[in-house]
Amino acid sequence: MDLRFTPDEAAFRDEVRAFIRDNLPADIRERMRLGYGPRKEDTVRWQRILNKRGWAAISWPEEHGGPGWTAIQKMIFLEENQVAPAPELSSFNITMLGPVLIQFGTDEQKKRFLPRAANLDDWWCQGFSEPGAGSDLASLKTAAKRDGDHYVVNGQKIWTSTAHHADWCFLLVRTNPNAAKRQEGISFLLVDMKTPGITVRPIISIDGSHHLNEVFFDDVRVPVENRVYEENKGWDVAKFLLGNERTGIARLGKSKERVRSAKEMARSVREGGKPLIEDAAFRQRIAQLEVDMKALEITQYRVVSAYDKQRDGRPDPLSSVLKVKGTELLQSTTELAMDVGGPMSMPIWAEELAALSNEPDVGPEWATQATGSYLFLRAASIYGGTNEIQKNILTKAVLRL
Amino acid sequence: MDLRFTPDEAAFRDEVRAFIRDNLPADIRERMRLGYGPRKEDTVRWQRILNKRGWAAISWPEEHGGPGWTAIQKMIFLEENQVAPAPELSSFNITMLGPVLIQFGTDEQKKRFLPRAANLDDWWCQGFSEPGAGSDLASLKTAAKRDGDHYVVNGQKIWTSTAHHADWCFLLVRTNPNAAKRQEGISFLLVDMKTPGITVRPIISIDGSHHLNEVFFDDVRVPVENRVYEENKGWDVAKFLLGNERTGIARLGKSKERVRSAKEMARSVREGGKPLIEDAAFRQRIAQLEVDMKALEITQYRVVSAYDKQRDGRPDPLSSVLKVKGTELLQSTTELAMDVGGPMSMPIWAEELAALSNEPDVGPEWATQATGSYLFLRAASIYGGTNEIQKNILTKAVLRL
Amino acid sequence: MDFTLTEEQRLLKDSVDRLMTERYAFDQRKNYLKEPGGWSAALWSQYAELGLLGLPFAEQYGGFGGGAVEIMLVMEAFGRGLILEPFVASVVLGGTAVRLGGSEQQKSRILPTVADGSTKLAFAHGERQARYDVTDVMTTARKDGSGWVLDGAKSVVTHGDCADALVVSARTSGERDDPNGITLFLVDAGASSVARRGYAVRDEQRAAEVSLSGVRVDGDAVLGEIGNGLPLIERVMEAGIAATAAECVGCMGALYDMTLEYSRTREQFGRTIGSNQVVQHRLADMLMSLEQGRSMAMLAAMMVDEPDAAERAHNIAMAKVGVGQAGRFVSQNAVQLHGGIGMTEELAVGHYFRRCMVIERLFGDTAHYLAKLAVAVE
Amino acid sequence: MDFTLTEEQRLLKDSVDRLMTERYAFDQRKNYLKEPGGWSAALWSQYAELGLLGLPFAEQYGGFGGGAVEIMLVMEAFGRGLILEPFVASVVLGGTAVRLGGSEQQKSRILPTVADGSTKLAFAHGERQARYDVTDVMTTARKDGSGWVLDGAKSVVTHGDCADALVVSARTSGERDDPNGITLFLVDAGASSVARRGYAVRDEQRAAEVSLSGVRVDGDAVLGEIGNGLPLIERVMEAGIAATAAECVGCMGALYDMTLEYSRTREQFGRTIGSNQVVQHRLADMLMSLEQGRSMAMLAAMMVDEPDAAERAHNIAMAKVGVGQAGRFVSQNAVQLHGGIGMTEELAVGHYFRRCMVIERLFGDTAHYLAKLAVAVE
Repeated sequence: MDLRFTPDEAAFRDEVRAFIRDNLPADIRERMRLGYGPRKEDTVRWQRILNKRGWAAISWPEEHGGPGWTAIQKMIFLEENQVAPAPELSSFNITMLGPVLIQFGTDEQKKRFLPRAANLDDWWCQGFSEPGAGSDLASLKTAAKRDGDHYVVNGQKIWTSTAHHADWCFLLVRTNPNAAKRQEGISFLLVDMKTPGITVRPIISIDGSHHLNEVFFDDVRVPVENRVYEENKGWDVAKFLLGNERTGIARLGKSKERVRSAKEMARSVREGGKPLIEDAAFRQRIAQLEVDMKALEITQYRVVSAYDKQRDGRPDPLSSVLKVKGTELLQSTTELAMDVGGPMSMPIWAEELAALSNEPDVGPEWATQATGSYLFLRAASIYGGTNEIQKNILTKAVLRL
Repeated sequence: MDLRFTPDEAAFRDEVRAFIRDNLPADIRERMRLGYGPRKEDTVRWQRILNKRGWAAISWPEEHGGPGWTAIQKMIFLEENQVAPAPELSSFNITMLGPVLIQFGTDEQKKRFLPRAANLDDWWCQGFSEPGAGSDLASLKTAAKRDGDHYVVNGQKIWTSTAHHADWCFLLVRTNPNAAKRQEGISFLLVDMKTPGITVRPIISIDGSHHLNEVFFDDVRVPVENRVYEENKGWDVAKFLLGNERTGIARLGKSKERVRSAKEMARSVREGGKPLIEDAAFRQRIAQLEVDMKALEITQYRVVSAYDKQRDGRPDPLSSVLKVKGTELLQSTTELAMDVGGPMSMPIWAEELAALSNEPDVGPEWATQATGSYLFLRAASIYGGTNEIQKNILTKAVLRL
Repeated sequence: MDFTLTEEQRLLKDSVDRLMTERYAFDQRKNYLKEPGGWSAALWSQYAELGLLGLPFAEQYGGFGGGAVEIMLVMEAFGRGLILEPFVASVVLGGTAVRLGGSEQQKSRILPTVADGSTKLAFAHGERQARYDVTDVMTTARKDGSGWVLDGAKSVVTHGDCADALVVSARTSGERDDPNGITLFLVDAGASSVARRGYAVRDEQRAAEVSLSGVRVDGDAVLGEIGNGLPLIERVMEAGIAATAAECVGCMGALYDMTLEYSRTREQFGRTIGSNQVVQHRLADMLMSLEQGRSMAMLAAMMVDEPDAAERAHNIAMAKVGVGQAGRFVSQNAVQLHGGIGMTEELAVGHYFRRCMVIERLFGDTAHYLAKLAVAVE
Repeated sequence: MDFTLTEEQRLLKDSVDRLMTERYAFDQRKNYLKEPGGWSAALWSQYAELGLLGLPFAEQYGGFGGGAVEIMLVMEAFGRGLILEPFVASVVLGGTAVRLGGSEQQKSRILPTVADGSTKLAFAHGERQARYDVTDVMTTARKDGSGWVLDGAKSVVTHGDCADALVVSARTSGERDDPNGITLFLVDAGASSVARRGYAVRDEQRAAEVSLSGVRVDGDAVLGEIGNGLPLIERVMEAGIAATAAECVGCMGALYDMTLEYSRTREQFGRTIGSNQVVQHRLADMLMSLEQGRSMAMLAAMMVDEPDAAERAHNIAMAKVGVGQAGRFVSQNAVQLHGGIGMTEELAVGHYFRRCMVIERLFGDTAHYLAKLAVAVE
């Protein structure tokens, strides 16, 4: 038993860190350091740089262009990338679509979609959730009727992240409305977002950002060749996708980056007549967060290291711990960063004022953006199965109650 | 709307405070200040002093010897008594048995039992809970069979506080095992604890104290005249007793006393080379507790003041707030007091060492006893309906979910 | 001790509650946001007609002689309505500065125009470098003949963009952080040497950056004592804390009601989410927080006129902490229990959430006041 | 990074687990408590036979050359067994002091007798006035010829009543609180000038007050450097923290298992209490705390031999805080979910609860270490 990185792992971490340091474009790093989310073009640019290095398709087997990393290496890479801070890889392309095609796709589908997904030539989105369904995916109603060598899709998806950026969508549809169980009669389709009949309508989040969408399908014709796996067996594909190894689910790098940034900024603002960083209660709060991050880091090591040791396919119940504790930390650390800014964190002024005048921006962008992150990440305990549902999962899996 | 005491209320508080100051025996006060629970004789002595002043039967109507106080006055009295700190009135005698007899008892029962209950000539205990029932009272099994002008009682009660001190017990028994609903067929009996067939077996709590008991009834003969209210209607009596006005349920005076004591003791111990009272984190903890106590104090004012304004008999759902938040505070404040003592709080040495040698006691008694209080009051969120059950009650009463 | 309302107070509460129900539904509010100033001029007139804008002023100044309880009732209703108009800025903050600090002449001149809505005041005290430090004033006022010349900048001045007059703190002596040497001035917001940049805050209310470049004011622009403005500033902030505490209670009440209703109706996995015991207990926890917060808002209202400054400050700091924590707990859980839909602009819940967030940070945040209380522990 | 156990480690773990199952059932433990010393002499011999008492010592001293991982495995099992014997005092604390601070001669003389169980050590460092301040040593040692004379008193010395030899800290120079000037001595516990009063601690383990009245020791009683005992004291405490962190994980594991089992079987209102979603989620929270605590206990074990003192102290402080908080959460909720029965001496749950409570306060409590970490924030 050894919690330290092996020399190989440490060398790998140094290599990743050096590569990111030398290759992450300065403008992207600066925007992200200020707390902005990456723009579409930032994500594309960075993923292509990584792909050129062979580091984009991190969770794919080597024969399909993956780097052949262990789970520990993937974890190291993801954390270094978050801490940098650099845009995260497209999870739709890399973590979701890729493994699905590799497991279930035809050779034709693999050839056609995998290289473009790795290079972000196609931006993918996920058409799973539907209005009123929430975390209850299997209740989906969007219908696909066979018409010759096409499916005709009608229905509506919601919470579709980045659909407005997307070239393609992987979509769960109901192909047999008369199936005995709700999980049966579902199929998994790949849909070109330029197909006529698709309407994307933005959903604005409480941080003011446009990240989510509603997507409407009105007689959208999808070639049958774009179905993955058997008709009516799409739930198997979805389960595989959702149950996939969840390295990085704790997003610990992001939390670390937020604390580091908060400490840095706390030198420049005051509380009680001295720098906030010298305030006892503030330091206590940081210390507690660092304890919690350290505990989660080791728990993550334990989970991830087990991925490398045994792969019995069953998801480790500890990964629910990573999700719950990881999102709690994300929310606490973004709240911390916002609190550092104090009153300066409350305006939405960065963009608005820049548009209003030629004078230099009055607000510290980091403070404005810290609030944006805080607001945006209130969703962290909701998406991917709410934290309440994670505890239901733990209850069933471990407690057997 | 005015949160301040009226001049009359303030004068009343001063009167109570002065009376307690002048009449509480010094030895009792000193033992309680060190954190000891009152001994039986302490409680008896103090309640008789109060009774002589007309202040024992605080929740009884004047015609039965009560002082005729408003709910606000009762609240003031209870808090002053806790803060003193003085032994609390016997809740079995005063809050439970008294009102029950006044509402449901025969004239004969009132005459026989009430004056002795007020003066603690009889020490009463409550025979409600049974093994395996927990908070589910109505599942009781202790049986009483009619035999002439007696009931013959067989069964077992548990968690019977102070049964080993008690002269009398008010007891719920099942007189009709064939009733349609569990709540029917129950009767309410008054039982002399000296009746043959009663065995009291101690239950030692995790603080080492003997407070609770099991009580076994083996062919115990109880005269029918000692039944309160109608046969098989005892659940009405129990409901009345349990739903009774719960002034003082928050036990805020006790929490205040613990914080005051912790602050006082924190001057005499050190943390990081200076008095603990100067430690920033400790002060922050106190400040937070004082905020929480203040909020609960005002909530208590609101609830208690409503008792005086309207008496529609329905329990105010806010009284569940008082119970939950009050016990959380009791537990936090006793934990605080224990933490002040640090390593000195951990030994059980006060009594043990005193017995071992003639040398002066080595341990600070307040520290040892602080731990005793902390341990004993882990039960505060369990007895009287666990805090989880309080939330179920709130859910039903207010949320209607 | 008495928690009942007088007949007048009940009438006041009913009328404002009704106004909110009729005129401040969430969809109506969306339209007010689109008006030029970001709030409803029509509602503003209506507040004036109802006497709300003169609520705390004596009758001789066109007011209604209301006290802290009246403000609390109105603010709770305004919190439920999530109003956008500059009531706190003009009536509570500016109004308190003039009411408590102004000369007879100043009160007679200004308060009636605040009460009829024709003058909007704003409180321009905070500065960029100050964060929550109330004595960190670097704006200066230097004597110039019988008047003064002000230089400096004020930051995140709530409703500073629409204000007609600003109550500005400036240093007439002393260095940064010196509690002495701060003076309050009444400044015409439209003066050419006053530059304002307005913008929206996260709660959609407006604020402004204000720069003062050689702003000349007359001697009678001084509000209160020269060099001893701090106690007045503290009174103004205390009034603001009490008012926004009640507003936060209104927000929490609305959030609690919405979440309860949502839990009753929203189905998932074939049953209402409210049938989950975990959701039920969370709602019970929210209710307990709301009621504890309400108690603290009452405390703030009761204490805002307490003559003993230390006692007043201590209790109001406790109320600030209690309400701030309650507002955070209730609003975060309201979003959580709503799930994805709670994260969108479309639902009111996110808007209340953000108002609670901003209120927690007005006049200093929870950590700031908890630190003050910790220092004061005896 | 590797979390697998070696074959030897697995065998060690299995054998101690088996010993606990067979010999340390809760009812058996009750009998051990009644033995004269308050613990089982028979088990003590058995630990010696199994090599546990020499686990961390090199083979040349009769030990088995085990490291921190081995100690962790044994301590977790001991936590589940809730053992009463002086393993931590003698092997971990005393053993570490001699192992890291002793001369070749001292090690050869003492460690083999610790390993065979014939000598029991105790660590007599804390003093009544010191609370958790490690440099607050007022016991003095003054030079007397080639030896020393010790005067003072040590407080709450774990298993100090049964110890054969005490590792005593005393001031050879400097004032109270001076980090320099502290020296460790090996003192014969049976000397007439050493007075001990033994008593039970809340977890039923034994401790003693020790007074030293002109205790004369030889020059070779000095353990480690004269006047520079603090680093060695810190190593001893760190070893103690790591060991009791693992013990706490054992306690939490037992508490979690018992509570889960109780929730599955205990019926109330006609159904098992575990069918309440609130109980289910509480158990999930307990499990998460347990696993986070386990991670921190692993961190402590890994760090106890880290050569960089600052790095080691920082990580062990983090582990202390994490395990302390986890232990408190898990044990408080285990009692709560058991209800009344959890509050009684009859059930094991309250005993585990109290052991967690005591462990949180050994070598300093959570607040103490969180304060250290806060000071160190960069």
